[in-house]
Amino acid sequence: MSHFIQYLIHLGTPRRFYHFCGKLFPWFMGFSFIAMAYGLIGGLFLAPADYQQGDGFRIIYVHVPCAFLSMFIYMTMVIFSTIFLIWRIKLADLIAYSIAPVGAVFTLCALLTGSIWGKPMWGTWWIWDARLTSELILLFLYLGYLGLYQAITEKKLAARMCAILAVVGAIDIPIIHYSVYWWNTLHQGATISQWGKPAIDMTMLKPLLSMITGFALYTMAISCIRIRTEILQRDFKLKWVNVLVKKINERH
Amino acid sequence: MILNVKRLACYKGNKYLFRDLNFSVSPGQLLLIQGQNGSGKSSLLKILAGLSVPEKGKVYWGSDTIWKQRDKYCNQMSFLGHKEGMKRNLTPIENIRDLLIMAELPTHEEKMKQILAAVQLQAHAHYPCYQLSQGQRRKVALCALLVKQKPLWLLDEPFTALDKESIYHLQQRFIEHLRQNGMIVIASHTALDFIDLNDMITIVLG
Amino acid sequence: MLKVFCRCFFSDLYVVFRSTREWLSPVLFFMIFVALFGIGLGFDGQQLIQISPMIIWVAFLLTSLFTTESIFRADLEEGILEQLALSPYPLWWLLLAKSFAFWIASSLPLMLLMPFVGIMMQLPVKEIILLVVTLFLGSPAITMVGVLGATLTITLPRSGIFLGILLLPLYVPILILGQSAIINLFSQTLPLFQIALLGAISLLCITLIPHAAAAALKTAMNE
Amino acid sequence: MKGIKDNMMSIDGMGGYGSYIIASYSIVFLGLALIWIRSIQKAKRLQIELREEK
Repeated sequence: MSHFIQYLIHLGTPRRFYHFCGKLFPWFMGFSFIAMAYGLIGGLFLAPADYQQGDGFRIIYVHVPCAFLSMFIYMTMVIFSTIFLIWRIKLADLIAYSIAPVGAVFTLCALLTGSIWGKPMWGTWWIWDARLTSELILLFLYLGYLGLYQAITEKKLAARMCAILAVVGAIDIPIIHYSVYWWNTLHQGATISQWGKPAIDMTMLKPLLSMITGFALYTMAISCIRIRTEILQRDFKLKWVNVLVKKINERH
Repeated sequence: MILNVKRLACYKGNKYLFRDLNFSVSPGQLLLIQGQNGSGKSSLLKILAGLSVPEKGKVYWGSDTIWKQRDKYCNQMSFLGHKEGMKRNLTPIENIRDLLIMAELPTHEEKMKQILAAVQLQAHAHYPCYQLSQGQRRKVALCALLVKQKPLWLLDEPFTALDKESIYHLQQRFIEHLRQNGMIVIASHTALDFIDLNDMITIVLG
Repeated sequence: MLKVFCRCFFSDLYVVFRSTREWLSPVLFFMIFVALFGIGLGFDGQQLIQISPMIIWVAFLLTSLFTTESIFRADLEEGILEQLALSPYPLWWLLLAKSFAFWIASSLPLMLLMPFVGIMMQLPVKEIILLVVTLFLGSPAITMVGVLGATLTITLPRSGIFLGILLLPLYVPILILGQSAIINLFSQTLPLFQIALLGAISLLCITLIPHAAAAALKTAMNE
Repeated sequence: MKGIKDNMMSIDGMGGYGSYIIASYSIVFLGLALIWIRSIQKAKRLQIELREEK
């Protein structure tokens, strides 16, 4: 354990983390393609049609990974923001900021696919149920975070303000989710969100898990690029960046 | 108590405003920070007040840094920035009272009036501050500073918008404060022409 | 400790109530907003009863959104915030006092208006009482959330509509709970659960947000 | 093998859900591509900037 922590501290400088991300990137990308390819084939062709929803359920293979990752990325942001607020590690803030746009795109995709799925299933594009509402609010939180970060010109200040916002938002999301949920169950009884719960078949589940893994790996690969760009941008004036650029120039 | 600054550096807008700044102010001394606009006078003063954190370096008050003993330090220091810290809708008396209570000090109405009278503001004591001119508001803020009587004064451009007579009067007050073993740090781009002091340190930034 | 709280509180109240425009314009905005809906839907009394609690809640939220921007604007320009930050007292305590004063100045007049607004919107007495109770319990949270939003955007010159994006997610749970409380009353059950939850959220906001706002404000001073 | 073929057949018709499935899949993969392009663009632009600077 202590070795692991030491290794983390060792990675904590932007320069080391830059190279670390560079090494990891191809692995993430490769495995994500494999997982996504299996997920696609498995989801679209191998899995049988659902007994209730027919082929409509196949939207699950893109919707659920998006929804899962939108939440997962936000949680990651919150964890890194907390680390930044407590220990003032600049790298943590940098990571949180780099992955935020990815999370926003996933949230938007989850909302769109959710409503496309909802049309044939519920007969309407949109209902104000717990999951849709909290997903929409999550999108607003992402937009607020990114907007605030870009609006504040003093970057050190922006980092701290946005970290506070992210943490407050993390408290907000479960409250919204449960207040809508309780409202619905109290008001009209649980009607909407209860269908399709029976144990899912393995041929259906495996592609789904594979898809989620693929999307997660893809996110990590993209994050590697974004984090590297952001590190270079922030360390623009530092010596190690000069050396790096010189090396690349010589190679060309 | 001595205000001691070690290897201070301030980084703003992609460049260092100052680096490796060392000085100390002991009781009875006045420190004048000079420099052009944008040379970091205000930033330095804000760091000394504990409002902002420097890129590098430490500020000591006595044996400990000001960040470690923030409450104690705030209790012995008054800061007057570019902005007066006066609420426009309150009267000078109310404003000064607010500042006194916030600094854990007793409020004597009489004493406040006396000090206001000394700068010819007794007639305005009970009218809202938005009726006052810029210079008059500045005077009220300086009055609050005088009433508070903290050992260390940090003043950012205290003479802006003041007339010649008030500047003279203010500088007499400074000398008085220094005689009582007070410390003053002033950031100003003009020289202090009325003061003739042996114990004056000048730092020129930029 | 208490003395400085009171001083901070009362001097903020003086500031607001001395300029009529400052406290009256949100009240007028609220009235106009509600009246417009009333006029638009006035011919259908039943429909008005159904949705008027929602209109009042939304009007309340929009009014507080518009006043939010001004919470610290004057204090920042006048340099009061610097003096607050340099007080030996903890900043969150002073901010709590300021928020309390702001709540009195911005939310209380609206709540006092509620009986009249309720009659205008043809609400039965029971619902008006419930509306006032839920607003009373929810508005501290709304104010505190606004305080946080105002401190986060304090360095932005014009935060206006952007503040809306920041605050909307934080307003949503309060709106939902207030709304569901009233819908519950329509179906003849007393919404104790929602009321308790609203109170809990307000308490949570009152205890946590001053600390977050103080941290944000200190960082903003740094600049 | 026959089972797979049956499923393929149903995808062809997609039981009336074809347009929904195509729409959602294309939106998501468009989204993925978009993040990819934006990130690469940003990285490239910075690289050019760095090279010109130094």
